Amino acid sequence: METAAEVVPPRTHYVNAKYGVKSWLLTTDHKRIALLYLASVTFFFFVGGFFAVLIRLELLTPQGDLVQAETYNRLFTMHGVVMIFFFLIPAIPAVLGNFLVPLMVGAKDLAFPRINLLSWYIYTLGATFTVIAILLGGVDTGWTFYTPYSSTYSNGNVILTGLGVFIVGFSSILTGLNFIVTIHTMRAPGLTWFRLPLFIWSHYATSLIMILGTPVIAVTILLLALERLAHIGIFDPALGGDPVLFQHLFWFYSHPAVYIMVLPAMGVISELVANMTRKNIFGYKFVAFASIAIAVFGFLVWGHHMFVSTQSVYAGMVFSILSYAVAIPSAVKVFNWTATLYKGSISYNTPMLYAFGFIGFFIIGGMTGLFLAALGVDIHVHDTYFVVAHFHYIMVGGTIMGYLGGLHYWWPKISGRMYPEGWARFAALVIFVGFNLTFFPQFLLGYMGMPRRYYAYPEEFQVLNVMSSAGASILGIGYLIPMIYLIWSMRYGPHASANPWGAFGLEWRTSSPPPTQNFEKTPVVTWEAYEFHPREEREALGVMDVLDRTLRPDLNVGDRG
Amino acid sequence: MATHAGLAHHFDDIEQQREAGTLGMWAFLVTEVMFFGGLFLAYILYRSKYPTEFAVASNSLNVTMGFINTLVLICSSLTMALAVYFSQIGNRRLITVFLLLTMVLGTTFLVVKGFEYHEKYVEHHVPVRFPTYEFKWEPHGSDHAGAHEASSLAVDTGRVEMFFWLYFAMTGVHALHMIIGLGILTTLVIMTRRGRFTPEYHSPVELSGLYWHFVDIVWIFLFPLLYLIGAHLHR
Amino acid sequence: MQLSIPFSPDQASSYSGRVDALFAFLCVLTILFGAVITLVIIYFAIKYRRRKEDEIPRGVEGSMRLELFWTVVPFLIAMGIFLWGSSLYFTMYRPPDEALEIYIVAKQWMWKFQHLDGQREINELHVPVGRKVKITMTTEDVIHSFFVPAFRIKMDVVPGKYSTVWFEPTKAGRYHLFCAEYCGTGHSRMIGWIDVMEASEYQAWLAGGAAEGSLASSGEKLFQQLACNTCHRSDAQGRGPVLEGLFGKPVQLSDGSTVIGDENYIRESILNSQAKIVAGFQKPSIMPTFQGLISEEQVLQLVAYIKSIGTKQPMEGGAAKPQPPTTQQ
Amino acid sequence: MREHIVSPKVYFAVFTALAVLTVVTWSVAKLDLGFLNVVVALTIAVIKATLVVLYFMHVRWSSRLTWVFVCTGFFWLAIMVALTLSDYLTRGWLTIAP
Repeated sequence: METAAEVVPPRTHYVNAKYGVKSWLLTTDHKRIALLYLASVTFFFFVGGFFAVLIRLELLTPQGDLVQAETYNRLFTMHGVVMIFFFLIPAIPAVLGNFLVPLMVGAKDLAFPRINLLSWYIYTLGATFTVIAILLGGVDTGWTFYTPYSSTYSNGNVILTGLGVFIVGFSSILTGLNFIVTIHTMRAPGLTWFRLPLFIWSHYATSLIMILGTPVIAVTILLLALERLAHIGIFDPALGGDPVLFQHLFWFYSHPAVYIMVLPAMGVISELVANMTRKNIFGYKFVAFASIAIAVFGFLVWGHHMFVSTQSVYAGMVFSILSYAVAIPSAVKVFNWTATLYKGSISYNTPMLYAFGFIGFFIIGGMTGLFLAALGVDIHVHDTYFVVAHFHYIMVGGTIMGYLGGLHYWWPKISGRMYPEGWARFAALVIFVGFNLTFFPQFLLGYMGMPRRYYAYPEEFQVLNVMSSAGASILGIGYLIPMIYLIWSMRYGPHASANPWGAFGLEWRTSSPPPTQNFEKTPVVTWEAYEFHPREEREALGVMDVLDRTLRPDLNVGDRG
Repeated sequence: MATHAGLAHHFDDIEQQREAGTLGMWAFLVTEVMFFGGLFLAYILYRSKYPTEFAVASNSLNVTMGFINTLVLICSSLTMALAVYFSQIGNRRLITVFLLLTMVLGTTFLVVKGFEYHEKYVEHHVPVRFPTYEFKWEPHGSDHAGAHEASSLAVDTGRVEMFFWLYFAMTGVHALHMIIGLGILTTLVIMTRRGRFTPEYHSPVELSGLYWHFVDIVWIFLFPLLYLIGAHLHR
Repeated sequence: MQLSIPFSPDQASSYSGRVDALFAFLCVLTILFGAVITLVIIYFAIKYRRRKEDEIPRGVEGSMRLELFWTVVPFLIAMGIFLWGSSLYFTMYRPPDEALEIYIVAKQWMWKFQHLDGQREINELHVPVGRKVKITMTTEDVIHSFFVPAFRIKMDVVPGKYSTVWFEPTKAGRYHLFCAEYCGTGHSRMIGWIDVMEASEYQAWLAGGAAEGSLASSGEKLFQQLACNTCHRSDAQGRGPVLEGLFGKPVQLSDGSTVIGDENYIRESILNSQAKIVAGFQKPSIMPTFQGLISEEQVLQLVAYIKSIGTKQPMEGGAAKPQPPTTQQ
Repeated sequence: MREHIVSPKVYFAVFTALAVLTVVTWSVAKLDLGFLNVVVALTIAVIKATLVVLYFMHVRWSSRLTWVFVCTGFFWLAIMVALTLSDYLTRGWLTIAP
């Protein structure tokens, strides 16, 4: 990877434009807010990871020797709550999305910069409540908060945690709202919808889910908290209430929330695959519409979490068939990414390694989703480790791979420095191996019948559990390495040029790191998305300037003052 | 278009800013629809499951107060619309007048609602289980208008309590929105007094208007659902 | 600690094999699909690896035919899986007509079984091999889930209602019963056993057990203790509907609708007499509600009793006669 | 697009319609129309809400995008209600639990 080796004169960019704590905490610059989010979600990733470590240690032996059952229940609950609401949901949209959406659409900022800052403060407030709940002993309901356990029987800090989730939901709503308005109203001249990067399409789809789904979980959690406070409520069988209604309301959000987590990762992968092969995505429009289709269909399938919940058999069938419908656009994406490789110029840089990993994990995660949507099979594997393995393949194997891939890919843009490529490839490999060793055995465990959320388990499950725990220790180390070298590179990494990858896209047409205003002057877009041409075609088309600017970083340092 | 004091740095012109604001507000209102939607869903479900109890409980509400409140809210929507109108034509004095009128009407609504809540509290119709206060449903207890005398024995108390639970949840969340609305209106009055709004730039008034009308719409549905359906029974 | 890695749980019910068949099909599909994509990716990644740092490949147009191909074919396969899965689901959740009936009351953190003959068991259920067993379940507290991996069945047990599940054991043995829905501190201790016995052994076990009469006879005793029989008389002269011949038949209600007189209806009527009033009877019902007064197990006994008289004919007429309104207590 | 200024006359007309409809729904509620009571009450509510959305909230003069957003909100609400009811209304068909 070539880097600007010559001494670079100091230049004003968003990081050094202002100094001091206040300049960060009161900033309305989307790039700085992205970094605030980066710090927050990283913190919560390691908090959630810490719980995961304890869970895996506990499961080494069948009897449960390390902690009490009560403690274990709190561990997996807090692991779920922290990872889902405070890491996975905000991870890609609030960090990479926040940083890149304005850059990619050629805007100076998001439509509502102060609301953007507010969303981070709301996140922090929600996080504070949750951290207080953790410090007071946590909560033991499972992240699903099923009634009547959560409303009546649990003795954990349900209300406090619920409040945290309720509040953080609004930060998600505000982020989504900001993206939607920005993408609609602030695209640069010439940047039509079908010239948008697929990252933007997937973020648009994600934002739709955020504004349509999140309010429902908010009101559900509110009803739950009120029910706990009043000692009576609408999910209480004593009043003729139906606990299953809670599950409907909960999953109406929480299933689409899975797509909040994975759609942005798909957007990242589309960027990586296109730019690391230097080709337009095969079937651009299909991939773009697949994102929207996933967002829409994602709202129609929540009942597949409730096949054994005493839900009506007929509703079960409706939800099952719709679940298969949502599988199709996901499959279409995988096919198109694969086809994009054909006759490409495929780089083996770290981001691309993550993209390969993502596709592999996503195939397994997605295909096992077909198992779970098949009514007869779901009866057996529902609420077992099979489900646990399935959603970790999507969440960890999908979202986190996409997140790390994207973080590496845009790291030069974010920090202005290159990360150490050797270490990065090594870490990607460690994560790949550790991940499979952790979660693949869990498919077998689930099929064998080990229910999830078990503190102690029959002895025949031990071998697979030990394998899983061993894998988790490798995975844990795999996650620590990037954190160390990325922090290291912020100070010691070689300076990055404006476009170290030879990538397409507006964000690579401004300096690294970008100036506070993003672009020296508002870009005018005259090209299609990922419009790579070989040199001779470029000459014939007379588009030399545009593409050579993207591909010849040495020509692109003019704006360095 | 000339640059305006209200134009934020990241927009190209005031038109783009206005468009973004309107779209943002509508997106927010969509989330509000879904927020109330969860409550409406629960209500529809239980209402259809337990029609008798819900009708009986519903008939113990004070329909007159609900009716007055509906008119009050519709009036406040009118005054809000007029405030927006005067912000469009730039009449600063009348903006203030109509915003204040809207606030007065909004407060009236809340006061009437307060009386209703108090009545329910006295009758022990607040659905909680506290050592000091418990929900009670007396066969002949609260009989303003004698609404449910004949039928009160026939019902399951739990389901009546369910109605009141939903009643308080729905009207409570609605009232909370009203209170937030009053806060927003106060800010608008101050901004108007400071001469922030001109015919070119008055988005805050317009967007707050959208919010206020939305809260009105929620009540337009709450009134028949909570007070009216089933009013023909047991009369 | 066993050192072999297990791959498949026991197949011990008539249903297990059918689930495993679909599961195996899905595994094959996953492997095929995964292998094809992976091999294609590896092939492309090697063949089209970047050779020069600044090379740019010639663009490739998308292909409508390919897109249609890989939209339609997966869709058809998915529909096939859907139909297959649904047929299994229906088999599972349509209870058989003739079955050995067992009742479960779950609570934190144990399974309480009641046999019709009166045997009660905790965390251990004895059933004969080769007979269909239908389980009717409820819970005293939170949601639990009845899960027997060897039978490939699972059903949530939800407070406030009866849910049912059935199975037909095909192999004698001892199989795990798990609670699969998280239910609190002792969730992982809520494990039991299903003992599937040969018919003769089962008979012996039955003969050894029954201490306190059948479930229905306990229910009958309770029926008298609670003075139900003063109103629900078999001669249609009581103030309540005749219960003989009720079970499984349609019941005409006062609001014009009909319900089937099943377990859930009987349970609801006992606990909340106002819920569904039989046509021709006084509204409000004069029957007290038993919500909170009797336990789920007692309700079960009453249900079993009413069920046991369900095949009897009422003494007179056949249908319950409405009573003139009587004074309230 | 320039914003459309609605004349106060329109506002007063809409207000009158809303007030009249409120009185109508209140009076009709006392008559016994069987299941029609619900239908009438909700129809009037929908008409009132539509009037507010179209005139007070200016949607009648708004861009297509605004229309799409308004419709999306109610459409998604319909999805939530319809699919949840698809469970509750079909539970009796094959009883595994009420």
